[in-house]
Amino acid sequence: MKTPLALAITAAALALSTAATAQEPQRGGTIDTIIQPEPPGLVLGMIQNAPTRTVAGNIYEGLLRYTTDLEPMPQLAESWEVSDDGRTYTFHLREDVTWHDGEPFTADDVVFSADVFHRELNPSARAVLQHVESIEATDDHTVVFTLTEPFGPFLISFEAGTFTMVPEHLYAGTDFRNNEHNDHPIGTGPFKFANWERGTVIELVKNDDYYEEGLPYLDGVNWHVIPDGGSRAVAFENGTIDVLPSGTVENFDIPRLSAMDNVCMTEEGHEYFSPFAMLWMNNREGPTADKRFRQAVMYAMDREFAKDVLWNGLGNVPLSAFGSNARFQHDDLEPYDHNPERARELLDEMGYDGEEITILPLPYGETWTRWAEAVQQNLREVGINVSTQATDVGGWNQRLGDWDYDLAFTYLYQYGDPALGISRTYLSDNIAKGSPWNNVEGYENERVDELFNAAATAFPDEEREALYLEVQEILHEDVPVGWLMELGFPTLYRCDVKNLVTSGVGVNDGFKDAWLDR
Amino acid sequence: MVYARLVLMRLFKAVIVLFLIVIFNFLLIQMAPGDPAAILAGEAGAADQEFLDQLRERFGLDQPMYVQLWRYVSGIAMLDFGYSYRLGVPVFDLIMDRLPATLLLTGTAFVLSLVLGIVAGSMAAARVKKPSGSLIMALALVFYATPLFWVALMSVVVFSVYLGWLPAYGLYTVGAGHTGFALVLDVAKHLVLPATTLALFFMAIYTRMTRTSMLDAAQQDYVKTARAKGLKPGTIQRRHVLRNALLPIITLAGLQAGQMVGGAILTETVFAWPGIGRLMFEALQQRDYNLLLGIFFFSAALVIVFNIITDVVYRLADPRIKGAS
Amino acid sequence: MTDVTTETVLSIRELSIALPKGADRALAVEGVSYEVMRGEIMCVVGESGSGKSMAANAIMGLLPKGVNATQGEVLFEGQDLLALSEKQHRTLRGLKIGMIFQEPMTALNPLMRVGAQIAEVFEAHDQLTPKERQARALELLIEVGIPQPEKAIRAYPFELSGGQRQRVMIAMALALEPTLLIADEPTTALDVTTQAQILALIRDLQQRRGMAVMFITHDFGVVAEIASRVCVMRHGKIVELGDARSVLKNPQDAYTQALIAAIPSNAVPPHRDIGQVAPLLEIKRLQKVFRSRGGWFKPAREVHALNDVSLTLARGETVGIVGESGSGKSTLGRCVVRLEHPDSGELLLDGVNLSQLKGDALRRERHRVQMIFQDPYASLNPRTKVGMAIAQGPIANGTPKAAALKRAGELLDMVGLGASAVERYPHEFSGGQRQRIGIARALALDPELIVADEAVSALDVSIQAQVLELLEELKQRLSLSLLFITHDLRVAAQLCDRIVVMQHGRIIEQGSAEQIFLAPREAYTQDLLDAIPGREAPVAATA
Amino acid sequence: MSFFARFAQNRGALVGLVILLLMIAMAVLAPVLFPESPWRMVQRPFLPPFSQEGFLLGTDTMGRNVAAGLMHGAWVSLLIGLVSTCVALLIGVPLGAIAGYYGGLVDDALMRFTEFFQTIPNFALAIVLVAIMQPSVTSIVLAIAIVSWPPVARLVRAEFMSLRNREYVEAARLVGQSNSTIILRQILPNTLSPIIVLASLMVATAILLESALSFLGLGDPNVMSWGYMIGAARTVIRQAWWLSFFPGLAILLTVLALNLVGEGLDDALNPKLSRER
Repeated sequence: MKTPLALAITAAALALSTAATAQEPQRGGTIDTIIQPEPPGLVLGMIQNAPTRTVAGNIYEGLLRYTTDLEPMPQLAESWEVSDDGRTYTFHLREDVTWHDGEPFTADDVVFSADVFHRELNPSARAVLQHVESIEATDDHTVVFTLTEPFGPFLISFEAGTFTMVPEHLYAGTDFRNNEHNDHPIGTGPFKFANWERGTVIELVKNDDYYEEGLPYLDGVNWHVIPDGGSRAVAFENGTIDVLPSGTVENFDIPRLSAMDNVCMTEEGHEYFSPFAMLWMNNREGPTADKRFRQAVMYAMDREFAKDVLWNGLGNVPLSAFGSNARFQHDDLEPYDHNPERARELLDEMGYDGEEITILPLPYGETWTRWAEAVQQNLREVGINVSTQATDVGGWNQRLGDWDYDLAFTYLYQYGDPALGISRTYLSDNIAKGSPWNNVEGYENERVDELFNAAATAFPDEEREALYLEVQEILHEDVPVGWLMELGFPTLYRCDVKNLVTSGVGVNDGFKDAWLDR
Repeated sequence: MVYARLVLMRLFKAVIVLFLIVIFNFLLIQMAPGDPAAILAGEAGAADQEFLDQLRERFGLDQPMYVQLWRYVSGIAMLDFGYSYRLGVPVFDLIMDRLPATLLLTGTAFVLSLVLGIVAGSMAAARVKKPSGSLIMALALVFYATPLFWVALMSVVVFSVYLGWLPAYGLYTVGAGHTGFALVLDVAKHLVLPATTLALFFMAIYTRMTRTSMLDAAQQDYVKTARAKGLKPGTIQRRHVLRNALLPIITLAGLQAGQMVGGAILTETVFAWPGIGRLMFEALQQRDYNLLLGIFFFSAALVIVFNIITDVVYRLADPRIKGAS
Repeated sequence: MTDVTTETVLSIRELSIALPKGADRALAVEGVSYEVMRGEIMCVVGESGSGKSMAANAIMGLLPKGVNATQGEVLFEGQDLLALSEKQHRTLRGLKIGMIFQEPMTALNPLMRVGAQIAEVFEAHDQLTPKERQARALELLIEVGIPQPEKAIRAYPFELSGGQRQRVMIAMALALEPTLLIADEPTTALDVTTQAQILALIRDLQQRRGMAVMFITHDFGVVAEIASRVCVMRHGKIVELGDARSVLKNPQDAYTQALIAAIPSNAVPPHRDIGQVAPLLEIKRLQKVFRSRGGWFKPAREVHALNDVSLTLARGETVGIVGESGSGKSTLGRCVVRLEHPDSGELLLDGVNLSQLKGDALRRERHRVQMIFQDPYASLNPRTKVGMAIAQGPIANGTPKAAALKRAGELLDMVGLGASAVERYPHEFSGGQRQRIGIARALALDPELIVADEAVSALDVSIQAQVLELLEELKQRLSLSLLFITHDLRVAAQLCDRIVVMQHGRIIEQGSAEQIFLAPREAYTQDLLDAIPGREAPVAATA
Repeated sequence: MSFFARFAQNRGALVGLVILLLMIAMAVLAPVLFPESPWRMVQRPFLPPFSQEGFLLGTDTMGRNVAAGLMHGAWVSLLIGLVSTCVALLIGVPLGAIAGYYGGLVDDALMRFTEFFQTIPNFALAIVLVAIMQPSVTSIVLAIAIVSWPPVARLVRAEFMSLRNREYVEAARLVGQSNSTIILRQILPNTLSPIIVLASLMVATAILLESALSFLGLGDPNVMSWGYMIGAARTVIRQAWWLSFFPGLAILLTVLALNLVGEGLDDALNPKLSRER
């Protein structure tokens, strides 16, 4: 079911693409946009949080980019080859690339970045690198990755945020975290770091020596820091802000802002992350340890209501553990519809005695709080005795890390491949205290482990698909976690900002192609 | 000389108080659930044990609490506030970065509220039991009773969105490249809404206090003496009533001035004012202990500085204190 | 121009002043008429609530809000002051009519230098240049006899003593040489010797300038001292008006007679011999020093409140402690009842040393010495019923509540209030009645010694006399031992067997009342005696 | 004049009292008029006020009845205001009484302790306390109490200092009453009026504080308070003004009423006796 708003987006996106092709890009102009929250630093790889990725993705680059369908596009690597056994990947680098300080970019930078820098600092890159046996620069502009075994999602791991290229000549042999260049990041990207007025603005300026002919069109991008959601909306309304990246205004503001004259909206540009909202359910103890209880929770929740009321009809309600932007989604499972009757039956069947359970909302803003309130009310209406525990980010982290919860909201990125973004939630060897991002629910199923592990290293894709379909069926029955929604995070912008979203990570690397029709 | 000794003595006491505050806050924050490493890991969206251990070791969180406390306190003794966990920047630099904005905001609001409050309060005192006086007091009461953040939201909606007169957020127009007088003007424009919002509540307090204090002072014998001299009412109000009525206001204002820094948290959040109030709230949510402690230290120091200033001003205003010591 | 002339300066005719609704009576002043002549001192006398100050306030246009003159006129230099606008009135104030108030401590702006406050008078009437004003202020300060006038002109009021402040007030009132000076109880808050000086000053200035003075007071002694004519007021009406000498000598009205009679007489009671009874209270070398608490950087200040004080009091004897403020007389009393802790020395009560007792030991001995306090309004807890206030002592010492309350009723009966007072609250009683309750409370524990600290000072003269009478009666009946602390030698003379004169924390002189009055050995004692207003040579009463 | 007559002389105080009683009535009647949970999503979201019967004040972002929330919220807001004030009094009154009565070193120590709490900015401390204890009614009440007791202690201390040398207190000491009896029976009853006046203002301040905490997302998620309603509505303030307007008005009126009542109490309890002597 699509709401009118969702339809409007599609229409706007269509209009955008036709308009974009029809017009000759103009040069010049600065775009004012928002970064929320203020990032802790801008050195990608050293810091992997979302705001750093968003800003620094325009300063740094990876070997590849990805389309909105998550197909790889050339970036620093102009071409690449995969061996037939799926174990050797050869990247041919562009030869005309220089760092912002004028030094040339070479294969040695790639080897340093991957083998030294990321291995030491970057946990998400480490997850990929554990499959890599060796990284060699065969000449100045060729790099060969040899894997220990085939790894399905390898080619999708080179996005700038995950696998950024950092300058060897500035970092090699230094204490990375205290490197003096951290304050003034040096990348290869279309924009250079200019200034950071903490608490106010991060200013990026055009890289005049950028290797892609004619790019970027813009003179610069200003990332404003405005801590209050309402104020951010106002800033967009009164015209000081041109672009609202996804998640920077409250969902409730979106219908109003998108209805303004000369404002366009796109849902594209987050396919790579495709955030998947879930309800952790503690599989270890309490009522939530019972499969029937977890199923009852799924039936009790009115997920379509949440989508329509809280998410403006954007995003979609998944059948099971795999979202639409992950590959290998199973589309023939019985949906967990809003069915309070069925939920009550299941609760009766298991003999739920009214034991009180708690629900931990995600402390990321109003929408999430409202969502928790709605779910709490849904659960109460089928007779589950539930109360909300408020926490801030610190408390939330600690409770999840210590498994001290019954139900808890979260959302996870899918990273374009089940082996990167999904299996981590269900693999039993991923059960470890201290992190809110692993198998927090404590689900253990040998068959699921086998299937996920086999699928990650199976080659080619057809083999992977069969394994993933089976795993989805098991998960659908067991309900280790509650699958809430694949979130729709639209980007709002003035319609005179053209060609803004050109990749699966949206504005994270999108300003290089953007131009202003003013 | 008297002042020098007074200030010296107060500073000495202040050091002790600050020392206690550091310890108190340190222990308080230790009680908070979640540590900065976990939050940083959380922000990164992915983390393994190695990553967490690296962070904890880097921040010294793997040490027992008393070691951490000792390190922190001895650092402070050398005016070393450590590094912000999240931002990786010296805490001192961060605070110094943000402090001017806070001082500008609270300073303006303070002066505004004090001046307007005293004027309104004197007017209300002079018009006691007249409709105009009651109106002033009613307004003051309404300002006092209205939640600060509500005023902030409403003023943005009205003055920035509908009327478009004033900027809604920030310290200056980013990218406008203003310098010199243009920059001053720009900042002043940005200052209007947050400063007024913050000032309204305090203005209400001063208005009420001034009125009460003036009415009290007007009852005093020396005012009768002044009238018996044949002085004009204006002169009596100014020279005899107001001057004496101001004494309790000085004390109150001194207390408020220190508290304003904390009270600015809401205003700074709504108006995206890059001050330390907002920094504090962010630091708290991110368990950025060093930063949080640093801010607490500085805001407490500000309170103390304001108290000392208040004392000195009070002594200047009231000759009796000087004579007594 | 020193003689009393017949030129009328001020003429009040049929003046009535209405009080606001809800006050205890409708009119503060009712149909009052009198005149003030050039060169005379007209004394308006009355007890509190008589309305004596109201007319003065009406003259100055300083009536409180809600209080208005409803009838009559006040003629000054040919114009009716009541008909003047505030602005017209203002031009007269300070210029033609000067005024001094009762409380020198609060009548000056604490934040302005003395010189500036005097100069303000000229400024208010647009006279002289700022520099000249300062010069005149200095001349005035010299004229009113302030010590070190060059320094005083730069001083803040708190740096001056009460008497000096009153001199400043006088300087201010006289700055523009007004035709009429109104003095509203200007000496009531001052010590006797200071009072005498200020009275002399006013009389002196009045004579030199030939002004008309309207002097408001409650004290017939003061009247006797300076008045040319007297106007006695009661409940807002004039009861007697006439030449000072004749009114004092030969009062016509009953109320005036009562007032004059109530003034403790100058007649000294005859020496009463107590006989050689063992002393009840022996005070030996008592010392008490008050220290202001110093900080780390400021030295402590010390005041010797009691310096080597020794004294004995026999059973059944009444000893008066007399002295001016700061003499240490109250500290002595408070040490005896152990509200203060003496630094050293002994306080032997029937041989038991009370001076060093502490805590529970002290609490157990407390019932032996009780106190009657000065302020009838502050000495009773407003939220405690009178009976309970009296009974709580015995209860605290173990008497059952019912018995204690019964006894309280008896005591109230004894002090003349009736046992029914037990159930009432203090605010239902007048000042004099409350002082009786205080006496009953002091008696409730059957103490061996009672200390009365200025027990009648806060009362109007007529009430004062009644309370003194009660004390005298109780003394006889219960053979009380009494330590009677007062600033008023006349009161002391009336009640006490022996009198002790204190100054600066030391005992200057002690002796029988007769001896102190008739043959003081010390100059200071003589000064005190001389300063008593309206004093004629004391006469030994013939027993 | 009776207490109420003096109180009623202040017309503002009467108005305040009426408003306050109205608010209390709202709180008490909430479970009767709206027996269902105020969290229940009963209608379509963003129903404007006065547009549909049964939803006089409209519905909120989630389709919950604003009127129900407002009435249930009255209970919570008043309760938090009242309880936190009581807790603050429980801390402040004894501390102030002991400091003021005994003076000297005890006073010094207690006052340094009080100053210490006043040196840490109030609101910041409240935020930290709630964040540390994690938001709940208990933690909010405690945090508000902890930041608001120092003025109580100071007031009580000042009162005790001025009363401890009153003659009736000295008289009580002279007849042998113990210190605790003197503190409780003689002095405390006479400090009650200013304490009551201060307390009425503190309830108002506590309600404001609670709403500010809720605004920052530090409210108790299980109870519907006015502060919560405004906090939840601020993101939609532009499209649904009524969501923050009504609870905002409720806070304003309550705080206003408490202040007016406070002034009235001040007039009634502390008649200006300065001219009497």
